[in-house]
Amino acid sequence: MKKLINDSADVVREELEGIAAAHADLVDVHFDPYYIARADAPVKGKVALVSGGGSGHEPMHGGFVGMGMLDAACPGEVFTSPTPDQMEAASKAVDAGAGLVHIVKNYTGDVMNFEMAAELCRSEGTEVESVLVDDDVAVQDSLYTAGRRGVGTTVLIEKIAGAAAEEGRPLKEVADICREVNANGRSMGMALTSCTVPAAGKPTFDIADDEMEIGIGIHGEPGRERMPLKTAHDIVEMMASAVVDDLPFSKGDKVLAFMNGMGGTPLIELYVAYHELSKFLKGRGIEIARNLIGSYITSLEMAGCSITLLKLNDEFVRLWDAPVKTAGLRWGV
Amino acid sequence: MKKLINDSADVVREELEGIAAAHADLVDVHFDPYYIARADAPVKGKVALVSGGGSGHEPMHGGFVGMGMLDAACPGEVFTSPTPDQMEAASKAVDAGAGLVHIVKNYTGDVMNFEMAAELCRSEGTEVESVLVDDDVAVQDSLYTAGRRGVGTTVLIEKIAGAAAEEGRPLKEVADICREVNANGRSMGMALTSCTVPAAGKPTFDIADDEMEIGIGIHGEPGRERMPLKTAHDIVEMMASAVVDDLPFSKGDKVLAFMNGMGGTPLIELYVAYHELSKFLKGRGIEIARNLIGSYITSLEMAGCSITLLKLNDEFVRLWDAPVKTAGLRWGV
Amino acid sequence: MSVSYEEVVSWIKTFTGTIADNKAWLTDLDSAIGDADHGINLDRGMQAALAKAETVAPGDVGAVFKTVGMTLVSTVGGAGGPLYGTLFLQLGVATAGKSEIAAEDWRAALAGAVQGVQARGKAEVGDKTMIDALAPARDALAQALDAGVSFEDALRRSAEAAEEGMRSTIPLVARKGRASYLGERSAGHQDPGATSSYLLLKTVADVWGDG
Amino acid sequence: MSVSYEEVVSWIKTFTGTIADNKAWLTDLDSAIGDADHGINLDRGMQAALAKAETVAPGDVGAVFKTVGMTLVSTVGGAGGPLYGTLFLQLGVATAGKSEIAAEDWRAALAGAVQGVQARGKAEVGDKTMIDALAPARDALAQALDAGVSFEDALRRSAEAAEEGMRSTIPLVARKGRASYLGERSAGHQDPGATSSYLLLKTVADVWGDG
Ligand SMILES: Nc1ncnc2c1ncn2[C@@H]1O[C@H](COP(=O)(O)OP(=O)(O)O)[C@@H](O)[C@H]1O
Ligand SMILES: Nc1ncnc2c1ncn2[C@@H]1O[C@H](COP(=O)(O)OP(=O)(O)O)[C@@H](O)[C@H]1O
Ligand SMILES: [Mg+2]
Ligand SMILES: [Mg+2]
Ligand SMILES: [Mg+2]
Ligand SMILES: [Mg+2]
Repeated sequence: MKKLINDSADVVREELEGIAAAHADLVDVHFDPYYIARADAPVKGKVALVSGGGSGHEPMHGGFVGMGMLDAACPGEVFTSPTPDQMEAASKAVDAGAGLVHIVKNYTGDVMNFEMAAELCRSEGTEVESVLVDDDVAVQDSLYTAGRRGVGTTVLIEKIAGAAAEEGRPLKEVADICREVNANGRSMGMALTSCTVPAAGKPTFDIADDEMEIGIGIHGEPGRERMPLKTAHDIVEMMASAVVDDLPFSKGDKVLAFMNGMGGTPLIELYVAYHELSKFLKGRGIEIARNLIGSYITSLEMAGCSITLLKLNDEFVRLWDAPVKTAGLRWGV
Repeated sequence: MKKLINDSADVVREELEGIAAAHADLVDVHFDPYYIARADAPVKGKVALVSGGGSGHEPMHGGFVGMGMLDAACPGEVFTSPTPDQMEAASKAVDAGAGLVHIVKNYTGDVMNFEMAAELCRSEGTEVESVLVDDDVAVQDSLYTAGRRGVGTTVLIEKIAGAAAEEGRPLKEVADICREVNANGRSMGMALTSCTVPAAGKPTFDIADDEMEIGIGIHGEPGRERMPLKTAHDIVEMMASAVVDDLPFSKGDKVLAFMNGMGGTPLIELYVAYHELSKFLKGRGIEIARNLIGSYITSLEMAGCSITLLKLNDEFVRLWDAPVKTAGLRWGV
Repeated sequence: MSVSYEEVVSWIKTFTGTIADNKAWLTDLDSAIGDADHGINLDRGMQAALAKAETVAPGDVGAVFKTVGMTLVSTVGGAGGPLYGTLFLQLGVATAGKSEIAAEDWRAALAGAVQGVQARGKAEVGDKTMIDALAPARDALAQALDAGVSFEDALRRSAEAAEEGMRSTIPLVARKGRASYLGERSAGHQDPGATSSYLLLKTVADVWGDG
Repeated sequence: MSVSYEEVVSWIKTFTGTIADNKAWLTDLDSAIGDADHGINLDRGMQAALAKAETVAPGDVGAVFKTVGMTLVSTVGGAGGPLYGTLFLQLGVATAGKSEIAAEDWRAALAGAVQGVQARGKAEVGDKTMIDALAPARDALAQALDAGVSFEDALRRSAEAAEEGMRSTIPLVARKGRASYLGERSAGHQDPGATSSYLLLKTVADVWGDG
């Protein structure tokens, strides 16, 4: 295992200390239990957005705490959803009386821990709306399974709903916007390499130099299928087709195209892949009205990418363009 | 070689097509010869900043073209400095009559090609100031050698001088600010892994799982020394000491601390390393007044980091904080 | 025979040690069909739980289980945290105020614990989860006791049923948890949670069996 | 004997082919002490240069060299581009307007080319650069011609001197170019540019030698 770390048991704490040292102007970092809160929270009269999940997905979620996005984020151990006491403490810290939205990626662990946290919050009279993100088209949904994973669309929900909350919209509306974005967003990911959970010390899976994993999530897990390594053109076509056909996105739609790196893939490759995506969508008559290119929701140092498409409407565009000031996303201010 | 690409011969062109598709609002991408120019260039009355270098360092330089930073960037092949005709064409395209600054990283190839370009521009009556960046403390300087490499400080020069040019400062002043930033900036880098030049198809160097390279540049080349892999604490202490002692930075100094990823190192590790850096500098009585954390000047997918420290004065701080709107750096607008 | 307060604490000790010894194995199983953290998480949680449990005032068995459950919930995270946390919290509810555990107490406690885990996780037998080890263990214990088998032997049969249940997960295609994302690819691998649940019931039989 | 226009073009062809054949080797040498692109860059440049050279109106040898030089400058980049570009441009200056090259023409042209490369790169013999192959080749040619050796044999000696010069770079610690960043670590490796320069002079001797 080759990482810029000290003891693997201290990675999350030391990362949080780094964030605290770097971004004191934006966030307060709490260590017992772990959570990152907006420096100016609670923000009077504003619905508070709280998210969280395992660490190893940086900048998500801690890097999205700040004006126009999240009020708090709860980091768990690497790839391990945080515990209810973290969400409860974070929720209390940022609750401004206008209610809370818990943005929960649909993983059994995240769901159950946030559920317990919401029960605790409600038992103390705080209004909590929980919204589930489940945008991963690689997973076939069904009543009898855990359903689809929450991946790339999470970033877009946090930005768009964050802007809505910043405008002073009420709890129900902010929660509905989250659900509407989730309903209009679809994603798929692939991996060229595995990643190594620091505490595990070795790659989660072995993969040959001429193979790739298609339909991965964001926890270093193998995907739906292993296949021979293909060109960027073929890879993007395969993933984008699955994404487009699932919603489906159709001719004339305006979309936000999010080309995400998994952590170990450099920008030069993401732009090559984005070129393929833009050609593919043009071919389908779908217009890219907004885009986001970079590593925003990652799996440690895994090499690979994910494609997220969000069907846009005028309100989504307006909220996407609204000012945001976080360590991970910033514009308009 | 595992990369999200098509034919390795087309990587740079396809990357540029991706940038053109993604950032038409910010830049115009030209293909014969290759250069990326500010969409609104030439900017009336403004000194034009032109930089360039091999590709594989993304977002540098193309990602830094836009309001408040560069007017144009010339991408060469991967790790190969661009050719004089590119710099000449870019210079002509953005020249607004107030003169040009060529920001040149001190590599033999970059220097000679920019030299030829400057000769061509001057022969046509354009005023050109060439500024050399040579901030890498890993290389011992001497009259008889090629001198020090230009690395991390390049990003800071492009931001700070870009803001000065945006203010309408005259050619000589903008060039002097570049030189002053270079004179007050020092860097050092390290690698955990090699990287693979697409056209070469295999890693530039082999390195064992328990080894690292210290004193690397940004072209995937081996460093000054190979040593056993150490903890983030020891690595940062070793690099930061070299950087601090070289200028030297001393007690009471205010600095901009730039913790840069080499392309394959995820943010979680950079924050762990930044935590170590902040502790180290506190110990030396040096205050971090500004910081930048992320992968901004890279070596393809190399895993590793570099530390750049810039001694700040009030003007540098003001110019650093000034609005910037590029694909790679954005704030204040 | 019934299980004393000391034996309960010594089981928590043994289970903690067993999870520590099998941390790598559980994590490897989770690498194949999950995210390579089950052993790491459960080990972190049980270390913390044991430390807390040792500070509980002697006497109340239920209080020990509750403390373990609360600690797991607040230190493990992931799916394992709420599920094992609920399991121990329910053991605590069923044994609240008791100074020792008789066979019938354990039958009721285990039944409540399994019910709690199913209420949280909505998994059925055959979904390739810890339920595949827990439910058969609960049933085998009940059958044995109904058949008048001694508590010691009933615990042994319960552990054997858990082991079978653990093995039974190998061919299954997961319908719950992270492994379900793999679809068909999840078949052919033993479920990590079912494995840790087997270790739980095995250590119960080992420690209380020679009580 | 003197070298005809056709022989000049056929040398450019052969040199281009030789660089293509040795592309991987030159790049490997550059991996050890540089950035793994020397062979790739020179190959890209010579392919383009050859294509351009074949479009030049027959007759003027200098025009061929100038075209190759200009094309290298605008297609190679890195250190290799300006340096080899300058080398060919200077060959062109010295042979401008000539329809063939006599021994003395080549002596002057090679001298001018080496001088041009040194003016650009400021390297001296011993800095571990292409100059370590070029300068000895220039001197050996001059000595041979002074000693009345035939043009063919003088070209051969010039190539042999280049080969020795190339070998002489192995123990050197680089003072110029990318390899200088490695300090002591650059010793023990043959310089890629000196190697490509040797190939240049070797192909000259091979093609013109049997002229
Ligand atoms: N809905 C569920 N009901 C019961 N057990 C479950 C459920 N989902 C997952 N599990 C169990 O949890 C185990 C994984 O635990 P762990 O790795 O700690 O959590 P995570 O999957 O969040 O990383 C699985 O092997 C499975 O036995
Ligand atoms: N200042 C110089 N003078 C002469 N030759 C040089 C100089 N600097 C570098 N070289 C030659 O250039 C070669 C490297 O060329 P190349 O790899 O194409 O350029 P780069 O180093 O920019 O990648 C070196 O092997 C060396 O022979
Ligand atoms: Mg997990
Ligand atoms: Mg190069
Ligand atoms: Mg797991
Ligand atoms: Mg080179």
